[in-house]
Amino acid sequence: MTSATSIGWTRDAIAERVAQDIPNGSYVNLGIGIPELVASHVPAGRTFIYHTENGLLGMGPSPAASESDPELINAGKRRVTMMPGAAFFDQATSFAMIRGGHLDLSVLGAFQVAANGDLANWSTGADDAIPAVGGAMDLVAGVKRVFVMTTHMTKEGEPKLVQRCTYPLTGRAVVTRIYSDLAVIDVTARGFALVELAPGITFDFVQERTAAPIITSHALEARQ
Amino acid sequence: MTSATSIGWTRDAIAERVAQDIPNGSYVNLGIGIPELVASHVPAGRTFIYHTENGLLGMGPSPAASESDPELINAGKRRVTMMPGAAFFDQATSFAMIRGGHLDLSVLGAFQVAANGDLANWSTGADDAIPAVGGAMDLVAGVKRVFVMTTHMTKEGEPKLVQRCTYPLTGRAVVTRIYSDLAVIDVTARGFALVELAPGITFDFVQERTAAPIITSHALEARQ
Amino acid sequence: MIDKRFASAREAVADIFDGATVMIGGFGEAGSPIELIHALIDQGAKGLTVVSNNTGTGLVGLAALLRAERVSKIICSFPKTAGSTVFPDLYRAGKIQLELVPQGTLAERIRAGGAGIVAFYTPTAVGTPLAQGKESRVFGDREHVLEHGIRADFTLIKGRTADTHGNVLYHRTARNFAPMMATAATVTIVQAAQVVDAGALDAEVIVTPGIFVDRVVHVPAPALESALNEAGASYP
Amino acid sequence: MIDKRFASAREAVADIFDGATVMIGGFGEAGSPIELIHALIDQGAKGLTVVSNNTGTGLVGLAALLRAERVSKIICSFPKTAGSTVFPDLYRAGKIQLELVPQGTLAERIRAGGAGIVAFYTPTAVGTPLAQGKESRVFGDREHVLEHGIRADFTLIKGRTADTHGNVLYHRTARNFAPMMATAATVTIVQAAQVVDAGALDAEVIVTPGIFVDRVVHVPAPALESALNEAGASYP
Repeated sequence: MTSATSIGWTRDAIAERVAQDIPNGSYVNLGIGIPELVASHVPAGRTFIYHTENGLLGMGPSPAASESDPELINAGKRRVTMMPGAAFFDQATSFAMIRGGHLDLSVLGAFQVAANGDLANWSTGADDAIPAVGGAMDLVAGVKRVFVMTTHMTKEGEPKLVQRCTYPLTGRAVVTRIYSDLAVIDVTARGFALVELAPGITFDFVQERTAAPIITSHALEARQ
Repeated sequence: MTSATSIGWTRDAIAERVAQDIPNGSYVNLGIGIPELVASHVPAGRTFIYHTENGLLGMGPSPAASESDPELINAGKRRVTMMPGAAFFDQATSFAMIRGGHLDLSVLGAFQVAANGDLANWSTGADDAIPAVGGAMDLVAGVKRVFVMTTHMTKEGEPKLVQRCTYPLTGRAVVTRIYSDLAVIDVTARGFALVELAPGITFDFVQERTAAPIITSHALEARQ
Repeated sequence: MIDKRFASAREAVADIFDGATVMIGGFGEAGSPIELIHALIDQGAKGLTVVSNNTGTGLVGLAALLRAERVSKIICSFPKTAGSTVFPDLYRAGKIQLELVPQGTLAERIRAGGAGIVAFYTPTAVGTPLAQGKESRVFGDREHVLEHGIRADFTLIKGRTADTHGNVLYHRTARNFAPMMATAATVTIVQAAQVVDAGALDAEVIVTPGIFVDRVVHVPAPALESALNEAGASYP
Repeated sequence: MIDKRFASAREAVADIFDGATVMIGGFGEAGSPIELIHALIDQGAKGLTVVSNNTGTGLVGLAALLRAERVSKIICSFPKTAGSTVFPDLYRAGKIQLELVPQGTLAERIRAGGAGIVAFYTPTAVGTPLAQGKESRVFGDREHVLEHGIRADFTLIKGRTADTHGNVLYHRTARNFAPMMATAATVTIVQAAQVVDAGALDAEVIVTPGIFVDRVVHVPAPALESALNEAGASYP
């Protein structure tokens, strides 16, 4: 989201909206980048426990300089802290948590999300790109619910919500719900379905920027 | 071995003979029963580290009453102690040690051993028997070398070393060497091969009590 | 605020339903969650499938659950410990099904179930009666048998110390199957001799991270099978 | 008497041969065994296959090993960390092969290799380019891909504390791949900041039991990639 995008939700407002949908006590994995903002918007009275796939459950925020430890890092290789009740473990155990369905939620960024829930978020498939996948494919295959948090369009103005992904997939039919700067949209058996519009944003405005039909009858049910 | 068997090696003498063949620093799993005697005959200057598959590496001997802990037991469910350098771990890790080929040696009892190394030591196949296998099949499938320590014949006078096992198998072609009260016998590509006779025992005496041919040309090489 | 404590074993096992699959920790008496098992006997669920390495001894704990005829099937590696009479009698009478699994394969199947690994190939049991009827396949020059992950509705285990987030430490060889079983059930219930606040345990030494645990019950002085049996106890 | 200590990193890596497969612990700089890697650079083995989650940063550690063109292939989940230029240049120049593996599948393949599990079925990567050419199979209503265990000739890892029997404790998120890699190599070499006598560590908290470790090297003040890079270091 560039500063030029002054309409719709800000990044922090999206994060706040995502956080509202996470129940107390959830075990959550936040993808690197914009999803990390969710941790700054936990609603009062709720506790989320953050998992970072490099081997820590109970991850806390960035450290004060005095507590900074180059071997206490998150999956983005940034230094973090640990919360009371935290536990360290190896990679096999960490991905047993992921693959075994023990995490309640993963919030990830996206290059593209398709109307059937397919997600592309690891490679643009460009010829000169260095392929790198990390834990993305494991997360989408194993975590109970996968939320996508993203700008509605690319910097170049292309829709990210599409009928069918053209970039290489991270996983098939894995995304549950999308939180963009313009709207909250569910992935349903009938395709994209509107849950909520950002303030001042109209349905037509969102549909014009989405490369697949969005159904609206779903909105009321989903909000209840 | 009953007290009536006054010829050949005693149980302790067999155990001593087995222990001679175990290099210093070996990781060893001793089967329940007669193989446990090996731990009482470790040659001077050697240290063996004992693995018990219920989750302890560095198992020590039976405890003094004051140290007895009902939750510090061996695979035979008898109370044991731990040695300096011991470690506790779960069953998945314990059998990763076994199946992954990390243990140097397993010493097991036998109902029958065949000339091709097949072992039967978990079930007589009797109709009214309660089937129970424990870790026997894992041990023979995974440990680098499997020694059998046994009386040469059953209490009923039947040979235990046979051409082909009639009891249900524990594993196929898994036994490396057999230590009986009468002899030490290797399992080779050509079948049973004599390594050593117990004091006062002749080759013919052993062959008569063995239901498969024993070759002798192997003996000199094996002793070197 | 996260607090997984339940006030009693009774409340912790209240929703175990008829026909449920229940994993029960322990190797012999070491790690056997006797108080949770006794609460399950009181609770009355029947037609259970139990996954446990042994079948209990005497007339308490797991043996008592079997004796009450609540278990229709057991998945087990060694059902005939010395002092075990309940299971043999039921088995000979055709009142219980047995799925016999090599101990390491049992451990790995439970771990696989908890880790989202649906099936794996192992060399254990190839060429034996326990591989009969199972798919096998040669990798390299060696035959392997296909084994499937196991999952359960509930797991009952015994810890030494647990915290309010469900992190668990075990006592010596009582650890055995508990860490894998904790991962492989929809609802994992831990009885612990000591229960502490989150933050009281060193994050480096936790054996079972709290994500795998749903309910923690404080059982300060857990009974031991051998002591109950020496005293001639039977349950209920 | 068992004592797995080696006097130096140089001696501990002396027998790594041309064409060997070498697992190297670490997730980014956390857990990277820099002194062992530098000793391997000095030692000169080439044509290596390296298994490691990343490819190093700057001109030290793993990146320096790659830059010295000793590695013909890397099995890796994320070869393009910020600050990583050596691998991208070699890769674009066609001087190194890459086998890209999802991080959890990489961890599980290493664990499987160490645990004697020849192959397993996982749902990860189904429907993606990383499943292309791999066997797949439907269990229940879900497709799974067949993945194979990985073993190595040598493993190089970094511990916080080791004892003379090879038991190892790690430091925080430096643990990452080390416990699995320790199990999956013919020869496992640990550098540890602290080395103590057998018996000094609590048997309940050991992460890697000594059976998985062959050589222990005392490296009292291990370097960190970030500190070396900030100082503009390059190796050799």
